[in-house]
Formats: sequence, C-alpha cells, structure tokens
Amino acid sequence: MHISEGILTWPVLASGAAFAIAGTGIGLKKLKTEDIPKTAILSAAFFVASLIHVPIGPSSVHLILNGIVGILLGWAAFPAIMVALSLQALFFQYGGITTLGVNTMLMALPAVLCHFFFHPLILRNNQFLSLAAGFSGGAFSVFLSGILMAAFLVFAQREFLEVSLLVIGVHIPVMIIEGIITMFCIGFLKKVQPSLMGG
Amino acid sequence: MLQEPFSVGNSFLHRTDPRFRLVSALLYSIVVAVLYGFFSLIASAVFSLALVRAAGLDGKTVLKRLALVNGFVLLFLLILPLTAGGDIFFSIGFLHIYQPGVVLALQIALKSNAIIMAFIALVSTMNFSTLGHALNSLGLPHKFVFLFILTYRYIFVIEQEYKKIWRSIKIRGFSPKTTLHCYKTYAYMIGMIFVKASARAERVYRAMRCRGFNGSFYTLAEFPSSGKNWLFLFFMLFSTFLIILMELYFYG
Amino acid sequence: MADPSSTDPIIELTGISYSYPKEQPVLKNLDFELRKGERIGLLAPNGSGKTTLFHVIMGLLPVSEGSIRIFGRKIETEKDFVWVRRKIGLLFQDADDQLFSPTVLDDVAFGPLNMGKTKKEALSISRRVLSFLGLSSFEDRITFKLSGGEKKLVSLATVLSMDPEVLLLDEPLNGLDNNTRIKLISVLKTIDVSYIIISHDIDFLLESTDAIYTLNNGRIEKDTTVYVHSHDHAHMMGNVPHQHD
Amino acid sequence: MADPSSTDPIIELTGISYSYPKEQPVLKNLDFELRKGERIGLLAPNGSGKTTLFHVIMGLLPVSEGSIRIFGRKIETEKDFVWVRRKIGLLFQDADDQLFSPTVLDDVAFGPLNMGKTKKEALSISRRVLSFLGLSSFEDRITFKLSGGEKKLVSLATVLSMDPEVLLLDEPLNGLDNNTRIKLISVLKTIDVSYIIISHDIDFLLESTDAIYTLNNGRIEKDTTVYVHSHDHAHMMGNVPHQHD
Ligand SMILES: Nc1ncnc2c1ncn2[C@@H]1O[C@H](COP(=O)(O)OP(=O)(O)OP(=O)(O)O)[C@@H](O)[C@H]1O
Ligand SMILES: Nc1ncnc2c1ncn2[C@@H]1O[C@H](COP(=O)(O)OP(=O)(O)OP(=O)(O)O)[C@@H](O)[C@H]1O
Ligand SMILES: [Mg+2]
Ligand SMILES: [Mg+2]
Repeated sequence: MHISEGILTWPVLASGAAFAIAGTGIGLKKLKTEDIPKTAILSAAFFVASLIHVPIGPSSVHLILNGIVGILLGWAAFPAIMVALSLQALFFQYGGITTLGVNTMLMALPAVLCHFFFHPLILRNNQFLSLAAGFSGGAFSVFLSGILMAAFLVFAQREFLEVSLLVIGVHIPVMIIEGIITMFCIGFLKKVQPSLMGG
Repeated sequence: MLQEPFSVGNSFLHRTDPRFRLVSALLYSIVVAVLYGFFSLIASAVFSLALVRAAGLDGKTVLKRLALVNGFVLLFLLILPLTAGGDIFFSIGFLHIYQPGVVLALQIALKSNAIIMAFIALVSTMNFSTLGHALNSLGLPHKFVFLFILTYRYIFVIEQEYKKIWRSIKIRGFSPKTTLHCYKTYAYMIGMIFVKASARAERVYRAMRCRGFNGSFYTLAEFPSSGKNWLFLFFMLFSTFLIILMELYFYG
Repeated sequence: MADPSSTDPIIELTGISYSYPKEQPVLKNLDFELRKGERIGLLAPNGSGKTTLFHVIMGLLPVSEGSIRIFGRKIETEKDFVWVRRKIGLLFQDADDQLFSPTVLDDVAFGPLNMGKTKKEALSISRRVLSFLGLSSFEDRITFKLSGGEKKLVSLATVLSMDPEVLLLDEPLNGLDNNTRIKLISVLKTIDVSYIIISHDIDFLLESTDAIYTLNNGRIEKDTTVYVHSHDHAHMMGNVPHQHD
Repeated sequence: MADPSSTDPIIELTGISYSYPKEQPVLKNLDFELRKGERIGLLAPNGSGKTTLFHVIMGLLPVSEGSIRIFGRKIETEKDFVWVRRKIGLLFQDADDQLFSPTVLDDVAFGPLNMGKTKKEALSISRRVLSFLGLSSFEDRITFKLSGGEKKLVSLATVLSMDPEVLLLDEPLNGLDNNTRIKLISVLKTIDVSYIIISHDIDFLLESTDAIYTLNNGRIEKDTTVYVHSHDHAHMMGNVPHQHD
C-alpha cells in the first residue's frame, strides 16, 4: 500500500515527513543495538511480503503484514517500516523520496497501535484470546492504513474523495485475509519460537 | 526475482559521489513534487529523462519499471476526469469529462514520472554498500544506517527462504485456492520464514562479529573528492532553480 | 528384481537444456532415462547441475528446450507437473528447506491433504509412515527444533506419505552422523521404489545403487572412471595421538 | 613439528557450561585444551553441541559458568573477545551464514578493513589470499550465486584474510565434491596454524588431524572407540551396472 510520487500536496507531504521522523526517532531511541538484527529481519520480511500474492476468488492480492510487524516490534516498527519502504523505492521505485514520510506514517502508525492494543492479549496463555487478538490485529492495522491513506488523499485534494472511497473498499477483503493470516501466524510463532514474540 | 538492474554501469552519474547524488535527488524531487504549472512540469519531465539517458540505462528496463509504478497513477487518470466536477471538457453520451479533473490527472502523471525517473537515474544507480556509505557519512543516525544495511542483506536471505519453502510446498501437491487450508499454509510459510530468517540473521550477525564488525561500515568503493562532484551538484541545483523560476514565471 | 531394461521407462528426458536467467547453460541437450526398478547414483562435481536436474524433473525450473515424459505421458504445463509431483518424491539437498509446518505430524500430513485425502485419512497415512521410519514418538515435536539428522528423516517421511513411485534423493547423507546414515541406508533397502541418488560418497553409491552416472558439460554420461574403493578393517584410535598418511 | 604437549596452550576451557535460553544444558562442565601446533578432530553425533562449543570459544554465546583462557589471557568481557576474534578464525558450518557482502572481494576485504587496515592494504591482502586459494578469478562474483563448494572456499578466504593463528573448522567438507575436498585438504596441509576440525568423516579426520575427540553428555572426551578404517584399492565402475554388498 503506497501513495505514489506526485500525487500529494506539499503540506500533506511535509506533515507526513515530520510525523514519520518523530516516530522513527522514538523507535530508534527505544531500539537497543543488539535488537537491530531482529528488527532488520522483520523489516526485510515486510519488504518481501509485498511480493507474496495470496489468492482471493479468481484474483489475488499481495500481503501487507504491518499488523504482525507492529505486534512484534512496537515502536521499532517505525524505523523498520521506513527502511523497508526506502528499499522498496530503491528496488522497484514503489513510493519514493518525497512520499517516504507519508507512506511510513500510514503503515507504521497502525502497526504501533496494534502493538499496544493486541500484544498484551496475544501473550496471554488463553489460546482463543490470543488467536482472536491476532485476527483483530491483522485486520485492524490494514483497515486503519486504508483509512489513513484515504485521509491523506482527501486532505491533499478534495477531488480525491472517490479514489479514496475506492481505496477503502478495496481494502476490506484484504483486511479479512490479513486477519486470518496474522492469526495463524501468531499461533505458529507462539508454538514454534515464543521468544520471537517478546515478553 | 530481486535485482538491481540499474546499479551496474559506468556512466558519469555512476561515478559521482553518492552523497552528492542523494542530496541533489532529494532537493530536486521535493521541488518537482510541489509544481503545478505545465510548463515547468514538462520541463522537469524532460530533464529527468535526460538524467536517465545520461546514466546510460537500458531503456526497456526503465520503461518496464515505469509501467509498473504507473498503476496507481492510472487509477487517478481514469477516475479524476469523471468525478472531479467543475467545467465540462467534453461529454460522451451521459459521461462528462471534467476539465479540472483532466488537468489534475495530467499534472499527477507528469510529476510522478519526473520524480521516479530522477530517482532511477540518481539513486537506483547506487549499489547498497555505496548507499550505506553515503547515508553513514551524511550523518544519519548510526542505528538507522545499521538497520538499513542489515535489512538489505536479510532481504536476500528472506527471499531465498521464501523460494525454498515455496518449492517444498509445491512438490507436495499444493495449489492455491480461496480456502482456509490455503491461508493457513501461507501463514505457516510466513511464520517459518520469520523463524528461520531470525535464526540465520543471528548467525550472519555472529559471522560479522567474528570478522571484527563493530557497527561502522567501510567500503572498498572509492569516491575521491573531486571538482567534478561539486560541478555536478552545482549543475543540479542550477537546473532545479531554473525549474522554480519557470514555475513562478508561468504559474505563480 | 526384474531386468530394468525390459521394463517401462518412468522418466524420459530428451534434449533438455536449462540455464539460470542471464547465466551460461547448466544442462545442455541432456538425455536420460529411468526405468521401473532401477536404482541409479549420480556422482559429479559441485556446480555441475545435479540439483538443477532434479528441480527440472519436478517442474520447479522451467526448461527452455527438450521434452519430459513421465510414465509415458508428455509433461508440458504446470498442471502436468502437479500430477508428476504426486508420482515422484524429491528429498531436497538441505533438509532445512523441506519442513515448514509447526509440528512433525502437520508436516507429514500436508501432502496427503493436498492430494484430497480427508483429515482422518491423512492422519492415518502419516502415522503409518512415521512408524515405518521409527519416528512415532516424533509426532508432536516442533519441526524447527529437530536436529540435522532428525530433520532428514522427517523430510523423508513427508515425501513418503505421498506414496511416490520414484524417489529423487539429493545428497541424503550430507552432514549425518554414523547412526543416522545406517538407519537411512536400511530404509532405502526396505522400500520398494525406483530411485536416483545424488551423492559425493562413492562407497554409499556402490552399496545402494546399481549404476552410477555422472554429469559432464551439462549432459548425463555413464560413469566409466576407475574408483578407489574401500575395504574395511578395524582400527583403534585413542588415548595416544598418532599420525596417518 | 614440536611435541605439542610441551608448547604453550592456546585455548584453555575449564568447567564450561552452556544452555540455550529455556533449554537443557548443551555443554556441561567441559574442560578442553589446545596447544600450539596441535591439530584436533572432533567427531560426535548430530546435536551433541559441537557447533555450540565453537561459538562459545569465539564469544558468540555467553557462557554461564567456567573460564576461558586464550593465549594465556583470561577472557571475560566482549572487548576481550574482540581480541580473540583476531587470533582465532571460525569457518561456519553453513557457508551461507558466512558471506554477506555483495561481491567476493568485498567480503574477503571486510575483515581487514574492520581491523583498521587501509583500503589499499585490505585489497592487497584479499587478493593475496584469493590467489593462494586459487580463487583469483572469483573477485567480482556475486557471493550468493556461488555453488555450495565455491561458497565454502570463499568463506575460508574471508577467514584467512584476517591472518588467524588458530582455525576452528565446522564441517568443512560438507557437501564438497572430491576435487574440492582434495584442494581443501592440501590447503590445510600448507598453512601453518593449529586447528580443530568438526567432521563426521572419520577418514578425513584420520588423515588431517593428530588426535580425535568426541563430545559426550556435554563434555569433551578422548575418543577410544574402534574405527572401521579404510584402505584403498582401485575399482572399476562403468557401463555394466553391477551390485555390491
Ligand atoms: N538460483 C541460481 N541462480 C543462478 N545460478 C545458479 C542458481 N542455482 C545454481 N546456480 C548455478 O548453477 C550451477 C549448477 O548448480 P547446482 O546447484 O545444480 O549444482 P550441483 O551439481 O547440485 O552442485 P552441489 O554438488 O554443490 O550441490 C552452479 O554453477 C551454480 O552456481
Ligand atoms: N539457537 C538455538 N536455540 C535453541 N537450541 C539450539 C540452538 N542452536 C542449537 N540448539 C540445540 O543445541 C543442541 C546442540 O546443537 P549444535 O548445533 O551445537 O549441535 P552439533 O553437534 O553441531 O550438531 P550437527 O552435527 O547437526 O551440526 C541441539 O540439540 C540443538 O537443537
Ligand atoms: Mg546440489
Ligand atoms: Mg554443528
């Protein structure tokens, strides 16, 4: 999920960049040097996720996974996502320099919120509760990203309203798929490598 | 799957100090992002195209990239002229094509492509060790650069793990469908990628420490400080300034 | 065992060429045939294309030229290969690449489930295969935490649970300790399938296959080199360090 | 070669214990000594803790108990280990873990650069090591596109470019073809360092080390088992498939 170069107006770009820099600053401050390799792994996974297509009916969508990145990383999701987006710009020219701040915001803010809402529930020993929290986390983060994206577009230009509504509409099935996948994935990690979930 | 087709080359741009390229790309992109006038927009699109030519890149590959990236732009090109309201440009039956929508859509298309082409010519022409080096010496936070460089390395690790697991899933008769079994398989695959990639990340980091890594990066790439770098920077700033003047003269 | 040359060919490769994108060709106009009942060893240097060949047979790498016939059927589309993958089981060179489910039982049951078996059937097949390999107690172990040798055996179980008629084994003994080697060799002797084994261990190949081929310049050739072959004698190593030459 | 028992100990481990977080201990009260000039083999089952031991010596895993002395110096802090890592070179079990730079030359020069060498020095050291290993033509190859055997040799180059006095080799022959094995063995014979080799290949250990140890219940023991040891004779394999027993 990216907003391309050349679409937003400068006030939106500038405030996006300012918030993203603030968030990344907090994230870096909280990130201990020895945790950087683990953060880098999730950042790389976030990058690669956008290349993985899952089927939905006759079509397919690519994964986003900012929910799980947020759940596992907390504030460090900001630098992790910013780095992943820079690399996506570098490799595929998705997003870009001027939109880096806005795109980081719309992916990372939901991720961090996800961490605060759902991480404590996931750590509980109650299987049902943690799976439900996993589903909600995956779905919520994509939903919120969609809303943020629409909001950025409409703030930039009133005329973008229809495109924005379309963006939100497209994200509803994605939301459900991300929910399901995040749920199973959390179940997998809790079983196989609980230490990755943090404590 | 993952390639950096633009990073190999021996053009003048490839040889320019990456720091100068990064800074000028950033300034130029910011200016283009806020343009409205068609004169300045077309001028910057032409200028970006000239940069791509100067970098001596394969035209086909560049076009492919541009086509891919323009998907999102296409959305605007299709929807805005129909929905923007205002003066009607022309009508086809009951479909009204609004003039402000057409203008906006065209502006977006020009801006996007101008910025992306400049990015390809100036930034995508760096390989990652030079980029890491550049970020480091531009004074970005140490932890950020470290994270950046490790992420870059692990992208290939993860991509490989992904391909390998996917192969294993395939030889066991899996075919993707919209079923719970399918989504569960994807989730397990992603979980396994996380777990295995973390283990490998840990080991790669150990290997780096065994070779005396202490958080700072050195590179074999040489970018001797030369007048040419400054000349390049001056040229970029001057061109950017000209575009600003055009915008002010024709639009402002 | 019936004389293989009189039985039906299972795998027939004719004029196969393959190159990785932007690289020199690895397989060049390669011909190969495996007949029912045959047990073939493949011994060739690193980088000569052995693994590539197996992946081509399974349809994991798309060939640019040549024809593949499996059980007499011409294989061309991805759909054909989906069918091939039910007939031929591939054990990857690196066991780490083969397992991805959380537990051993999940992983062994994955193939049967994809082949349309019900959960109950898939479970009973998986239990049967695990017990055949002496791995019954492993059902609930986390695949990621198995040791190297255990991973190799469980990988074999995931392949066998699909009831293949041919096995492609890519360096099955690699990194295994002596006990696990012995176990794997005895399993190979027990199961009644045709197979091709890639290995750098000539003694193992001499023991477990009927003919050894090699890959040379991208083509498969019967191996006509003279091998230094080992005969065993007991030898004491121990408290006193000593030298051999 | 001087009688090792009379020379200085390079590595001295006393009462070392290690367990991975939330797991049973892997090393338990382990003692070990390597003296200058010694060449030791380590042969033990999968999962017995061989790799763990090497990583403990390099300070990559923090021990909970016991003391480590390297070249007579007591090693405690991370800073001490930074010093150790210049003296001791570790070849990782999996070559994929060892290579992380884009090109071979970058990777080999990484160590020297970190040790404070100038670019020019680092380049000349790297070129020298690569040519010593016969890898001069590899300089600009992309590391992750090398074949298994090539990766192993380049990994060795990255270790040797730091000019270590001791080598820890974790299954160096794993997956290597015969020519590459011979090459590696001859390199080991040429370089003048002490080393410890982990391997499951008893013949290789008998040939290239002076004493074989094993790991049992988390402790190192001199190996006193009787080995089946090979003597070679020539053997013809070829056009006619034939059977061995
Ligand atoms: N993904 C890839 N991209 C490009 N080249 C590759 C790739 N995989 C393998 N190669 C190259 O293809 C050649 C054949 O590789 P392959 O893995 O089939 O060899 P192999 O005979 O199995 O070797 P080994 O004994 O080391 O396993 C090698 O030169 C290798 O470098
Ligand atoms: N990161 C880890 N976390 C938890 N347990 C681990 C980890 N790494 C290894 N182990 C466990 O520690 C034990 C010893 O592992 P180690 O890799 O040292 O064995 P090894 O003797 O080198 O085996 P191999 O011959 O298969 O390489 C094994 O039981 C293994 O499962
Ligand atoms: Mg191979
Ligand atoms: Mg090991």
